[in-house]
Amino acid sequence: MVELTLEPIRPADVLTRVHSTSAGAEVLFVGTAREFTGGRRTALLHYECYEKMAIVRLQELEAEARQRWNLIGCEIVHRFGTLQPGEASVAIAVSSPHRQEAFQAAQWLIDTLKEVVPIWKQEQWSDGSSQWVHPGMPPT
Amino acid sequence: MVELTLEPIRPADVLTRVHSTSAGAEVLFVGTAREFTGGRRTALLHYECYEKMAIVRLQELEAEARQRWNLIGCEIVHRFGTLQPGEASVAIAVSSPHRQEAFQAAQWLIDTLKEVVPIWKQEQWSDGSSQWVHPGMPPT
Amino acid sequence: MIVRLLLFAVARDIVGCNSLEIELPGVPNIGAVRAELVRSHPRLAPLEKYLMFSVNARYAGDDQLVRADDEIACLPPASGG
Amino acid sequence: MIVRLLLFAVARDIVGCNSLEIELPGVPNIGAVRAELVRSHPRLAPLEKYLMFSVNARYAGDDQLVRADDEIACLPPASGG
Repeated sequence: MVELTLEPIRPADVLTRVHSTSAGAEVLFVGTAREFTGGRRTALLHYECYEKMAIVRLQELEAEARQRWNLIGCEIVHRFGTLQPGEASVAIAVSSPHRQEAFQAAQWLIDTLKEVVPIWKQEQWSDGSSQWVHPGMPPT
Repeated sequence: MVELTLEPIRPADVLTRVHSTSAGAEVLFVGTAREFTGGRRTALLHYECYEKMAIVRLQELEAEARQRWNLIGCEIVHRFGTLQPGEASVAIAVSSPHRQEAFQAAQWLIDTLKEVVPIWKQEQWSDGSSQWVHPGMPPT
Repeated sequence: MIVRLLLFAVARDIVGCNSLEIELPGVPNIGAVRAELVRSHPRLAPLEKYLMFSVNARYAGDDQLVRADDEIACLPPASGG
Repeated sequence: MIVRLLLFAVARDIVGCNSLEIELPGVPNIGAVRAELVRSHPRLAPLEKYLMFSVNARYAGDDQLVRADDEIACLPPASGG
């Protein structure tokens, strides 16, 4: 299952959804908004998404992960809107009979999500300035 | 922090203990008792440990992981005693500024724990028989 | 033909609106949409090569033809996660 | 010298108790403990090469000398996690 939400993510609930007595391993990844980046303090983070496309891409990521690895549960929840430092921006939980598959799938899911899912982060610094994060692109 | 416990593990609590606004990534691994192994049903699992040595080895694993990777939080909780299928036998949570380190540390911790920490699992099958699991050793 | 283009993140901030209507001759492709967007908003020029496009919620290359009722979007490099 | 040896998992089940006292001549090492354990409990022989030992909660090789007050343990391959 995949979900985009404006509400705070509860990682423990995401983990619970992949629980199964057929699984031997559960891996949960939680991405959180860091307070400091290279010495600058983040006051808030804003996530924007192209919701229709982001949902489709997330569903495709889940489907591809299930093809590549023997997963029992696979949950991806991404938050958008405004986050406080320390809040979870994304939670990915997978369960599998064996741990290697669960680790590989979780890591592939977050790596690929960051590349292909149309979601954008804007840092709102404590000095009042703000900046879209666009990896590889020169600052504007 | 490391812990050996007879009480049920609550993975969400283990994750909470590594939360930090300095972290950008949290990875939680949960090992659970599978109900079926190669078609045989597990009624119960029994974990025994050499407690004094296991605690020392777990502490050394945490210390080595903290040397190898830039971790903020690192928690290892292993259960012993009798478990129902589906219950967590181990939970490992790490947090780090960046996700690659968190994934690598969590995977190294569980891989190494399985090799060097004196804890043993006994399958108690639904047919009433039981069997110690000793990887690499011929069955007795 | 008039196509409607959704804008996100820094592209939206530079253009100043969530979506644009762009008029293009003939049967345009994504390359023509990209060129017209940058021509009408020169401040996007330094970013042009980093901008991706989608048609109906799928990534689309410059060769892809667009129809009047397609949902087209301009997507700067993603930074979710 | 009498040394006390803790037993775990399948080794404990085969021997039938949690710990053993083993009498050894001179200043014994772990190899001598291992040999005497298997000699007195021949059903451990097929497992001998898989059994590890610890002295005072540290893995110990066969060469390590043991003292009367050391805590020695016989450790079959671990299966935690």
